[in-house]
Amino acid sequence: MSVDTTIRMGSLNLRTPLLTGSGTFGYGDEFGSIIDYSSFGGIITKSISLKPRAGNPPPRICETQSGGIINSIGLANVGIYNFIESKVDTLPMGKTEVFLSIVGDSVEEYVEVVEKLEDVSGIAGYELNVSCPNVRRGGLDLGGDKEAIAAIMSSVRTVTGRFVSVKLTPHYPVIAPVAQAAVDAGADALTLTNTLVGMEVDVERRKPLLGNVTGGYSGPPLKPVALAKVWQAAQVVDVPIWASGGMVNGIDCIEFLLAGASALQLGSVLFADPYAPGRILNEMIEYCERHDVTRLSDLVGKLETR
Amino acid sequence: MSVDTTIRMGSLNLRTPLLTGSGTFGYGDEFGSIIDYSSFGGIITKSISLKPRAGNPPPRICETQSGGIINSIGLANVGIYNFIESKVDTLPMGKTEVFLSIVGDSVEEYVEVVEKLEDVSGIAGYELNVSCPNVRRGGLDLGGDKEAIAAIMSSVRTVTGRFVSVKLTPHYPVIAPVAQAAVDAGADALTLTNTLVGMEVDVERRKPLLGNVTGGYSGPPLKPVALAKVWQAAQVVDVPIWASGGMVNGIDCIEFLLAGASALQLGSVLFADPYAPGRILNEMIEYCERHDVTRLSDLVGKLETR
Amino acid sequence: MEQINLPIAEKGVVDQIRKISDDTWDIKVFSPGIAKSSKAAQFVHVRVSEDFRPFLRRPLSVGPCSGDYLRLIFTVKGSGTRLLAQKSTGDVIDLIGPLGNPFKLPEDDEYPIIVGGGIGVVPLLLLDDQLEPDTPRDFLLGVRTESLLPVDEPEIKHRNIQIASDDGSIGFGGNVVQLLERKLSKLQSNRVVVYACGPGMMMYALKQVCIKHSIKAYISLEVPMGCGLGACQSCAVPRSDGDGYLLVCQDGPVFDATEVLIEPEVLR
Amino acid sequence: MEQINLPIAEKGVVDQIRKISDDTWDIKVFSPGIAKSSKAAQFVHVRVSEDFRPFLRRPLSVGPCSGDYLRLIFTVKGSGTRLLAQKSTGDVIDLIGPLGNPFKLPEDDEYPIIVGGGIGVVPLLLLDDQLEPDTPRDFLLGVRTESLLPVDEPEIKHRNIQIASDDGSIGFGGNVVQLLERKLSKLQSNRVVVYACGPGMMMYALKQVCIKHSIKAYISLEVPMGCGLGACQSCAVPRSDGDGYLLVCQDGPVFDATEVLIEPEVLR
Ligand SMILES: Cc1cc2nc3c(=O)[nH]c(=O)nc-3n(C[C@H](O)[C@H](O)[C@H](O)COP(=O)(O)OP(=O)(O)OC[C@H]3O[C@@H](n4cnc5c(N)ncnc54)[C@H](O)[C@@H]3O)c2cc1C
Ligand SMILES: Cc1cc2nc3c(=O)[nH]c(=O)nc-3n(C[C@H](O)[C@H](O)[C@H](O)COP(=O)(O)OP(=O)(O)OC[C@H]3O[C@@H](n4cnc5c(N)ncnc54)[C@H](O)[C@@H]3O)c2cc1C
Ligand SMILES: Cc1cc2nc3c(=O)[nH]c(=O)nc-3n(C[C@H](O)[C@H](O)[C@H](O)COP(=O)(O)O)c2cc1C
Ligand SMILES: Cc1cc2nc3c(=O)[nH]c(=O)nc-3n(C[C@H](O)[C@H](O)[C@H](O)COP(=O)(O)O)c2cc1C
Ligand code: FES
Ligand code: FES
Repeated sequence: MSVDTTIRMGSLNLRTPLLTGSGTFGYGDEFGSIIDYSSFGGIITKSISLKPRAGNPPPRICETQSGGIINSIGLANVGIYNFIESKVDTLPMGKTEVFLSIVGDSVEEYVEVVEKLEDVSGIAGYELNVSCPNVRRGGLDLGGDKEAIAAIMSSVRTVTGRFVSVKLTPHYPVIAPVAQAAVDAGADALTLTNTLVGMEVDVERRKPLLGNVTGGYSGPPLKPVALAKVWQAAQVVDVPIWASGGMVNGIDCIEFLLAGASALQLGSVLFADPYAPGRILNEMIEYCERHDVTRLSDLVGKLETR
Repeated sequence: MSVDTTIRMGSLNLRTPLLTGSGTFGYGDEFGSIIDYSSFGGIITKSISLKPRAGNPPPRICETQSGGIINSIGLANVGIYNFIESKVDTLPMGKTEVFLSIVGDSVEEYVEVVEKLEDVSGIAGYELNVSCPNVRRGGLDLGGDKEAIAAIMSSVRTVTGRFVSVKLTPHYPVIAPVAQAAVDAGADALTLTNTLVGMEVDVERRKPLLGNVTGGYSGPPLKPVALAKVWQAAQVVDVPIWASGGMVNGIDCIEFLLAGASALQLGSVLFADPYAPGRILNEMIEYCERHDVTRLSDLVGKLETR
Repeated sequence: MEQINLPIAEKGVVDQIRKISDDTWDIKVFSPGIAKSSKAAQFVHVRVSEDFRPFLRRPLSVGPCSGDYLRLIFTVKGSGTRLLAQKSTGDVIDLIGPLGNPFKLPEDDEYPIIVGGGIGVVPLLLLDDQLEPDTPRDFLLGVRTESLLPVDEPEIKHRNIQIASDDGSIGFGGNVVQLLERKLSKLQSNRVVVYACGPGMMMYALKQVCIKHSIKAYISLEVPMGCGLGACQSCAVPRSDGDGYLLVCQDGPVFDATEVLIEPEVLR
Repeated sequence: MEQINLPIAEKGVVDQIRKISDDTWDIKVFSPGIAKSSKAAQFVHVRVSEDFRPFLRRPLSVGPCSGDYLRLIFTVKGSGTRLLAQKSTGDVIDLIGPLGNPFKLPEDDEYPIIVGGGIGVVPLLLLDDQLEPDTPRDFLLGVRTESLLPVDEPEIKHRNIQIASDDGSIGFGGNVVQLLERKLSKLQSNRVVVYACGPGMMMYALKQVCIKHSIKAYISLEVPMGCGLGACQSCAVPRSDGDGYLLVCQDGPVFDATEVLIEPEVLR
């Protein structure tokens, strides 16, 4: 049996539902020959801001007893000018679809970065990161405030016709209102979710394990939370959902498809296992064969609840 | 060396910082002779509401691949009238301090339940559960809305002089504003945190593992999140913080003390290991001996950050 | 109500472990406190991992007991039972028990029919032992196929267990509820009392049959558990009168079949 | 810049594993692709667990290589290295490497002093091999006490390593930076180039000494890593000019000591 792995979403047509999680795959070429692009539907870059950002003081990454990791990179990135000058050419366009993740401190910054990227051809779309736990902002609580998120999305919509996904934090008890707000403001998709805010302490030295004290908690412990958010959002919005959170194998990915996700971002897993995309795609295909599913996309939202 | 394990908080004087997490220890006598009350500073009952609640459809509990559990009990409880009639007498008063957890659908319900309990003598205080992920409410988003939380707390304050802690959800990117609001409204302590909202899927049957689809995610994967919330809140409020989230050993507990918690709630761990309180108390004492700490309370908030 | 012994915490010691079929194991555990006080359908809550992976204890019925020893007979389903199957002689197992309410033994004028489905036979083995030796009874056991029998040949002979297999590979060809119906057609049914434990679908069918024939049936239910002690409300099953839930660990695991709604999906 | 080989993914096979001291192990791995192309201070990113517990790979310096074999020498610190120490001959280890930039070899007129602290000696062993055999050098190694020596007697002899121990149990009594200062006082220091790797406190002291004597020092740094490939920005160390950070996996692990701010707390 051959399983159709393609996923269609509006104007997009992805070879597979697998994407990379922003920030875990750099600007797309760092993994070099170690990664097999053919398993991917696309990649998402590290979040890019208007100005370069140095990021947070080290240490910036630690593990948790619970089998996850916490990072406090702090959105270190080269900034949009350097990006256009020196990184655009290294993007793996042609090998796979390329999505750019955008982050900003204000509505205007998001718009300005997207405007600059509109001149770059070959970009499949954008992901608006409105949910990074690692930076403190002035008045705007961009990750929590649905008005701010709607403002960012609708303003970005005025400058681009490209595909845009809005990436939300899992730190809402119920995601529906903010998900709906993002869609009403013109989002083509929602990414659920970014990391949880987490922290670990070294009791011997009485110090936090991260220089920034808290950071973004990802990997397997995040999965049940992201899954709940994907399912909650899928009950209320009709745009595709991009899942992100703790997937390490094909079964995890199938769970997200059933809960309503159309695309699946692999993040932290790439650090442990850069070959994960190929392995996971095979595991999903095996599942489909075992269950007589001919198209991966047939699984989307097929969770049976009463 | 003998280590002083007592904790003083306002009017309270607890034998040890260990409490039970609401809902994991029933009304205090179910564990019978299996539990050793002498390791506890106090116990917190299952959340009690005005009217009895039947709870959610089964299955109500499942495990996660990440080593935690998810429950969707749905605040099943006997209601305040039955509680006063048949449960009050079984509370382990005398053996340990007893705190009653209260839940409601409206400000008035919280007040009414507390009022009724004011006539019961021997109660050390209350914990207001404004953060249960397992029930849907009408207009009020009690877990997310700081105005609602402040309203509940200040109204409850008008009917009781007893110690009151407000228990918050971890589903805030930053806990400070809501923590401050609860304290300003008269909270004597804050409990951080309740469970995350989580979900697991059985891909073979294409069904959620819980009858209610989503539930409260607890155990070790919750620890880094709760720890971050305790630390964030400790930076802004000056009331004691009761930690709750994933503690299974003495080192976990020391982490929470260093991050700023004064009391430590053991929840899910009691299912796996009902002897945990004694074991954990010993592990904390060993740590103190190793580090020449004479009083457990000396560790509170002693995390060194730059 | 019968006098029930309070649960205790006991470190059992594995005396012997043997494989009964491809995925079923039988551990004889030295656990005098629990072995001596357990009654049929009571269970122990077993810690399978010291490092909380998996996190929860696993409820297992107390099987046949002799003196200071009890037997745990279980099928490997997932990570918890897999760890248990790796135990060997001398290993310590952290047990809490006996938990739950036992089967109510038959009145003098009642004729007991014991009906097990697969591994659900375990509490029934202890019941079989606890009936007066001279009490006449029928003991029926259904399996999908012969190789999945959860008890061995000598035990079947000794207890005179009548087997039904879905594929006809052994005994009666058909499911055990069909076999029960056959039995009933030959008996004066108002004297019969059924004792049953098995998978959800079987319990569902069994309840219908017992209602049809107006027979009293005590069933022992298995659902996922948290505390096992009545504290957490994880183990709820719906009351058949629609008025909320009963707790398997506290109100059960034995119920009168008419008391509870049987949802095959939930019981698995 | 020197030509650096692209990293490859390789399944290494454990040829031999031996314990060097209480908590230090030496694994000889058959890994031809990486062994043949690695230069001193480059590292491999090692998968320690197939089931993601612990989650991350562990960076380990490539030790001495011979033909198709490389050596990994490591101290057991936590769960990851503990798992590695349990490997045995024939086991497969998932490696990515060689990663990072190697030490810049000394110019003809430079006199190399190699300074290792504890297990930090590993990349320096490969450096020692990669210097021309007839290049004169000093090779210093500091340990807290004799029993913690990360290399064995024959290796110390063969490489003519001069030991310093904090407690004086072996060699020079004092730390290795003090030993370095002694050496320097006898040499014409503008010809000296220091190659160092060790714990944070040692690197901190070493940098001060080298600045004081105006000596060039190449240091190899160890910080927690995510990807190891320059993609995640986890491995940042502050630039000494205050202008942001450099990445250990991509810009390092070798730095000119004046380039980076040495924060003992972060390097551990
Ligand atoms: C009162 C009682 C008595 C039981 N007696 C026996 C017995 O004697 N022999 C036997 O083989 N089995 C018995 N069971 C079922 C047994 O508890 C489960 O098969 C076992 O817990 C599965 O664990 P696992 O780690 O192998 O499976 P997993 O699939 O890894 O379990 C995942 C989770 O689901 C729970 N779970 C899954 N299936 C069941 C189930 N049917 N009942 C309760 N919890 C479940 C587990 O406890 C665990 O929390 C009994 C259950 C109950 C409630
Ligand atoms: C380029 C480089 C080369 C190294 N070469 C060697 C070597 O040859 N021999 C050797 O024994 N050690 C070496 N280390 C240090 C080694 O990587 C750590 O000791 C090891 O990762 C600790 O893992 P653990 O599971 O034992 O400890 P844990 O305490 O369980 O580790 C917890 C986490 O912290 C990280 N971590 C802790 N200490 C360090 C450290 N000093 N450097 C980097 N990450 C750390 C681990 O990677 C892990 O993510 C090197 C580090 C780097 C960066
Ligand atoms: C080191 C690291 C850096 C990250 N940087 C970003 C980022 O720049 N922008 C963003 O939107 N998400 C970022 N994330 C979040 C991931 O894209 C992903 O949403 C999250 O890690 C959860 O998925 P995972 O469990 O598969 O990693 C980062 C995650 C990690 C681990
Ligand atoms: C089965 C179960 C029932 C719970 N019921 C309640 C409840 O009624 N009220 C409440 O405030 N918290 C309830 N909780 C949350 C716990 O009190 C605790 O805050 C949470 O589980 C996190 O701590 P833990 O990881 O130590 O369990 C419940 C948790 C579990 C596992
Ligand atoms: S398992 Fe906790 S009440 Fe039954
Ligand atoms: S470890 Fe990922 S950039 Fe260095």
